[in-house]
Amino acid sequence: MERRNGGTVGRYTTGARINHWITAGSLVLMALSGLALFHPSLFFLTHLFGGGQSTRIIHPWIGVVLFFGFAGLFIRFWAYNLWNRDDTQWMKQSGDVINAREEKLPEIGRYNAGQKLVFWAMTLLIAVLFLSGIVLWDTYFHAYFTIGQKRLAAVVHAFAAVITILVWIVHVYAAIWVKGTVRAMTRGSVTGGWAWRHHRKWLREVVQKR
Amino acid sequence: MATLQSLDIKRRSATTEPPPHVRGNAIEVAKLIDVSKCIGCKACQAACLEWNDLREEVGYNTGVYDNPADLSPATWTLMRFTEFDNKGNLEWLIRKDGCMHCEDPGCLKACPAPGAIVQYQNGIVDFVSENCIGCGYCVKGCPFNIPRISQADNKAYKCTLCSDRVAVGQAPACAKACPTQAIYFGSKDDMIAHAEERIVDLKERGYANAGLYDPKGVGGTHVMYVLHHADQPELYAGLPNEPRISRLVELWKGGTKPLALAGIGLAAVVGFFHYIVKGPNEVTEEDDERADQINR
Amino acid sequence: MASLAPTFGRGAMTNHWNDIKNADVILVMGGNPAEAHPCGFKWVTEAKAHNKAKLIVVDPRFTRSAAVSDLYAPLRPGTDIAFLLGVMRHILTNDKIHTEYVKAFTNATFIVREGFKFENGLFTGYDETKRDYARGEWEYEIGEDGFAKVDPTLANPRCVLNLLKAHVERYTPETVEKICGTPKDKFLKICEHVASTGNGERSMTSLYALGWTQHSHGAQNIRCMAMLQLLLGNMGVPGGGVNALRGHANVQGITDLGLLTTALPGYLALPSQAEATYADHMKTRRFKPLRPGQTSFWQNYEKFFVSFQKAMFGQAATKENDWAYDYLPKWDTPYDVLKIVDTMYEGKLNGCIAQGLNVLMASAHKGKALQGLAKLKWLVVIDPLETETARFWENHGEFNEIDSAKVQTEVIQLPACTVAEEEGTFTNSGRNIQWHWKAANGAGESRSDLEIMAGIHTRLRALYAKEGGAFPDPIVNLSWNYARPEAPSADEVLRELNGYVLEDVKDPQDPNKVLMRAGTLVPGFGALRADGTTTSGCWIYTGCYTEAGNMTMRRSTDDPTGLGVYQNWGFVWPANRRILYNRASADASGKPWSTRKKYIAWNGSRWTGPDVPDYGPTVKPEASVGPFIMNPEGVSRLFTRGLMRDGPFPEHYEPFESPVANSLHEKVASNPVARVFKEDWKEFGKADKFPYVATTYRLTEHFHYWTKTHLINAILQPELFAELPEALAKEKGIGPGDWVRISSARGAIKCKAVVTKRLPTLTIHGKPTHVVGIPIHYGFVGTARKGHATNTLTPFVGDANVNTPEYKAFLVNVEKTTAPAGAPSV
Amino acid sequence: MQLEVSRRGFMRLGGAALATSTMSALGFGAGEALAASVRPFKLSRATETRSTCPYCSVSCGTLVYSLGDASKNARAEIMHIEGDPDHPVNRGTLCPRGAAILDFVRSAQRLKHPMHRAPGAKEFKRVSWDFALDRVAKLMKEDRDKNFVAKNNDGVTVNRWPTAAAFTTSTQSNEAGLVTYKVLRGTGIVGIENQARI
Repeated sequence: MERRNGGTVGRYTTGARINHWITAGSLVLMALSGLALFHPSLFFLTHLFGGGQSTRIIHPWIGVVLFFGFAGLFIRFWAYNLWNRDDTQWMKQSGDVINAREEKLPEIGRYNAGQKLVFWAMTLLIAVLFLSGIVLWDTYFHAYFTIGQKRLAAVVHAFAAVITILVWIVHVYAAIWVKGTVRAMTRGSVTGGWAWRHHRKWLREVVQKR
Repeated sequence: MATLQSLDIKRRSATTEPPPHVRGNAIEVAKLIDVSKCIGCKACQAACLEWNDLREEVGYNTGVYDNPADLSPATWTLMRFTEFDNKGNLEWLIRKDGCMHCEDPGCLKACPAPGAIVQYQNGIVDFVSENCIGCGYCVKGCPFNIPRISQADNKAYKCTLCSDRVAVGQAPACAKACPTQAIYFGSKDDMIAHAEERIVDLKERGYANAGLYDPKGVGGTHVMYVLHHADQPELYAGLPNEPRISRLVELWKGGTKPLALAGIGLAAVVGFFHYIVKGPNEVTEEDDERADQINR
Repeated sequence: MASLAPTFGRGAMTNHWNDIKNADVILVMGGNPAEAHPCGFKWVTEAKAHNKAKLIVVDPRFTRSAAVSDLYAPLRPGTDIAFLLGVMRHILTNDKIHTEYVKAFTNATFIVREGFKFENGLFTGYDETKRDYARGEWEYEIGEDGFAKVDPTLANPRCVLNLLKAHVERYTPETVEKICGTPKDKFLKICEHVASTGNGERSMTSLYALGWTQHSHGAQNIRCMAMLQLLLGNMGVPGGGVNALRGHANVQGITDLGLLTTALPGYLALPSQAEATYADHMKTRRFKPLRPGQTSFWQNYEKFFVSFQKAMFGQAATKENDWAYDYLPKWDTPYDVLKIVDTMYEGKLNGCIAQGLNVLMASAHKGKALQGLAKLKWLVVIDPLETETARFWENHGEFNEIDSAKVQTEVIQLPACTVAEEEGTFTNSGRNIQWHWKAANGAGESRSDLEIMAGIHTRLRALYAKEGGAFPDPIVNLSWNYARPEAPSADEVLRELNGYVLEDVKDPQDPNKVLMRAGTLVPGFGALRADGTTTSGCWIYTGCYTEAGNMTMRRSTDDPTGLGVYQNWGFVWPANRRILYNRASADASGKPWSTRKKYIAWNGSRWTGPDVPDYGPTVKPEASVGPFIMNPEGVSRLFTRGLMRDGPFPEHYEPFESPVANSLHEKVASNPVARVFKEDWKEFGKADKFPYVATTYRLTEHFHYWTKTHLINAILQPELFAELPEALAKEKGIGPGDWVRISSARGAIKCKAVVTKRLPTLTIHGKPTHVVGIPIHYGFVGTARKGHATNTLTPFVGDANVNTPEYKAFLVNVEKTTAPAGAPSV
Repeated sequence: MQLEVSRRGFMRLGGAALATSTMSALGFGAGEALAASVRPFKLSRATETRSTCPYCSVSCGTLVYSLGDASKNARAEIMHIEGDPDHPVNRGTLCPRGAAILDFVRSAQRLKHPMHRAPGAKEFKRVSWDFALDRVAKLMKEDRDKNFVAKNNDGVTVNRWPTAAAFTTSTQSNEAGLVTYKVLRGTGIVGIENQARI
């Protein structure tokens, strides 16, 4: 039926995929609604959410979804994202990474160092965004924090958000650049070739376990 | 009536394009609050409530004369009473609190909603409710802790300096009502000149540190105070000494924004060109074959 | 008021609001104008700003007036007389009086009868059983010429001035400090400021209000200031005067109109039962001059009386029936608020009309008022608002304990409209009669007071015309010539107040010459006549509506001299004179005392100035006619003869509830002639149970018991509180906002505590004495938080001269407590 | 200030204006932007009446603004009250009571209709003016006829009605005051009191 492609390897369960896309969707919506309020030239984005007031109302609630969504991903994947010696080596050869000279890189397990960095960055950033967001969520919490704390929270929230977006860009670009990646999250499986090329150690582990 | 030529806009929140400003010769107005003449009668509060159609719920006595207890969406001005024992001589310092109409308004700087906060050529800083999204950033931007968000409609409210009256050549309701001319309204220049006369009088009466409160940290204000103890503004229910827009707010609302957007844009562009230059990272046939060998 | 007339001749604010700006020293004592009269207080701030004036405030509390003062001193409530006699002593012993003025324009030189004495706290003639004086000896020596004897050299020890010096000698600064608790250094500093105006160059104004009147010796508080101002020469000059800052919008007008138990309009007297006939009444009203050539304006009494009777009874008042003298009721005793409430309480009153006066809240000793109201057969309440008086029969828990079902009083509420919904005139404190126009119809079915009273009268009249009854004559003959009898217009009534000519008045020299045509409005009170050819509802108001038009509508803002006279704004009684006794602004020869204080002066042929001279306009200075034209002496009175019930000089008496004995004369502690009803003697508290001095007052955010129904005012000051000195609060463990129970011998209230440095702990007779302050304003009806009536606490004793209750000084106890059981508000 | 212009512009320029608004929807420019933010001055054509403050005896001049132009079909409703700048005493100022007269006129406790409470009743009942005034006159006459004292014990004609008293208001006009005086004194009441004393 299909061309020889090294068969397929299951990478994400249905639950993980749903979890991811909820998180991804809410992150995108967070970025859009947050950017709308971040810079005047992007205020037009509030129209996507029904106007300024509703953007202001919706944004933190999506944040809650994002937080719990990501918490699910964290529980699922934290163990795969522990750092090891190969990751350090991988990082040292970032030039080879960018130039797609994967053959020169050590064999990679389920996640490479870049993915792990994205994971941990998101973990940290989303926690920070969530906490600073609570401080800024006047509708429910205005009485619990001083104006000074809120000002600090606002700065932290903005910085964290911008970094989050940057990390997100890296994440998305990597998925686009590395062909065959997206299907992991759409179909749940990757081709054997893809796994061989990018996550050889993981492929071996998967095969061994059979 | 909706368009009032007398009030051209000087600054507008969250707006990238400058408003028309050819007609920039408007008279800057100011309200001078002479604390040394204030009897704390609250006529200004009553006039403000009456003119602006504000009525909040009847509160309680909390052991002080300050009523309501704080500024609120329906209390735009408030007398704050302080009993000060000045070396055995009791002084009852009574300050009318409310929006200072800063020349460099922290609220406007912080506001993310285009046109929700405007500053007119005459210096009045006004909240435009229909544009307000209720985020409360103005509260964080204000060095004087003035704006309040309504729980009823999630809009920010504060003193408008009766922009509707000033627009048609009338004084603000509070200034008009004040029985002892403790509130005086006119051009900012005239108010400063009048304040100087008052300060001379106060010095003659033994207040060596009498002075004008027109803090430079916010570019001066369009609501100024004559204080008997200008060296200690904090005495007057915590009037800030040398207020300025918080550095955090400046950081948040200053250079960060374009830099951040540029950074995001740059990241996208870099990615794009990386793709163009390097092409996609594709799985080779060899990869497939090698995979086949073990994956079957 | 009851001390100004005996001193100067007229009982009214002598100067006016705008004139305050001309003062160099402003003494605020017995009042708190910044809170009670903020817009009038503006002219105090103007005097400070533009005249470099010094503001002195003497008050038990550090008030909002004190907040902007140059000098503040505390004193114990009820000790103002000791303070002021101390000031008088200071200026007399330091020779700071304005001697030339005092000699020329006061009765300082008059010689008093030998029989007059003051010993052990009592003046000559005291009768303990009657609690009254026989005042016959309180008189001048009368010479063979029938005039009072004077000694212009002041050598005679019986001269008024010398008697006064002897009288005040006891009030040393130390005595003042001991009685009042005012620190000596502050007292002396105030004396110096006051003394600085005892010359023609500078002037002091006195602003007072109910802080002086509401005492058992209220009238004498004011007397002190009147005397002080005379000694300083501050009467009749710009920026001077004794200025009663009156409470209600038209309290001056209603007083002028004599809506008081024993008065007729224009300060005429309602005859008493001792004056059986018209001739009896007139006998005591002749006011023969006591010095040669004096005006003694009250000699014209009969003209005003007859003109009033014509306004009252029209054609039914004839010379034959002594101008319907018998139509007027003859009083047995004055029925002031305390007497009326006491009569109710005794069950001797059946019906009561409460027009806009919320007596349940406003009377002293609310408990007694409540029981009194419940004994009425009917009560008519005329008011724009719901009041506690109208709803006295409703049970509001501890705020108003009563069994509704047992109250057999029939109550009728008649809705009145507000000022903005009617037209007519008000007379302000400065005697200015000003017209107001109608902006809208009354809310709902409300009607103007004018229409409501007319409605009652027309129906009563119809009933009497139809059925007859007890002495219907004064009702069916009441002059009622209005175009719409059930709804007279304000314009018609103002014309009636001014007065008009009933029959052509002919020149006595030439009967063909008509001086005044029938039907024309009289131009001034000089035109009123005792022969029934003129009518005037209130003689002092004549000139307010003449053939030239309605003078009260005048709105000229011209003030050419810049002295704030505004001669053509409204109409000021009498005869549009803005400053009373203004002839005294010039010396005996007619020259102004100084250029700074120039006002009315003699220009060689007439008296000129920015105001209407309060004097014959062409009377030459050489004629030695005194400037106090109402007084038979022609001068003002430092010694009031028998005109005040409690003495021709003021004397310090303790309030009826006092923490200390009267150190000047222990046997006569409080005012010996103040009226106390038998039952009420039992209800005075002693310092052992009620150790703290209390005083009651108004707040600037509220007006009596009305504004608690107004949302904005309720927001601005929502709830009843009491102000406690920090030391007392500490002693009792009371913090700001805690609930406290305040009790007096008559009842108890609960309210919030405001702990403050502004209420003093004074040292009285060497002992620390806490002063507690309790605002009025709250009740069980309204938009503000429901509160107890402050007058639950106040004592049922009145001033000796005018029976004003002693709201300002009494004793209480204070305890910490919990919130009262609330009930839904009306 | 720009709203009027941009509205007309929209009509006239059609497509151009549409383009502009699309631009602004995309966040470029300030199209909708400079809409009026100032509340229209509410008194422009309200009827102005000169009155006097009902509270203390400073007797400040007030300007009472009411809805409508006094035409037959517009019921004047008081909407705002402020100080009369011409008045020599208050010069346009008002105190916290005077500045809130509107809430007096419109008070929730405003008495709007004659009310009657029968002896022992638990509440007031609304009645007509005719009923109320007739009832007052009847009650007065009954008591006066019963208790009127024509002569005292000494035989002096005193013609007084001792069982009734009246507390009168100091916030009525002088005109109402004279009429009140005439009506009450005409019945022979001695117990007439007013707020002057307290």
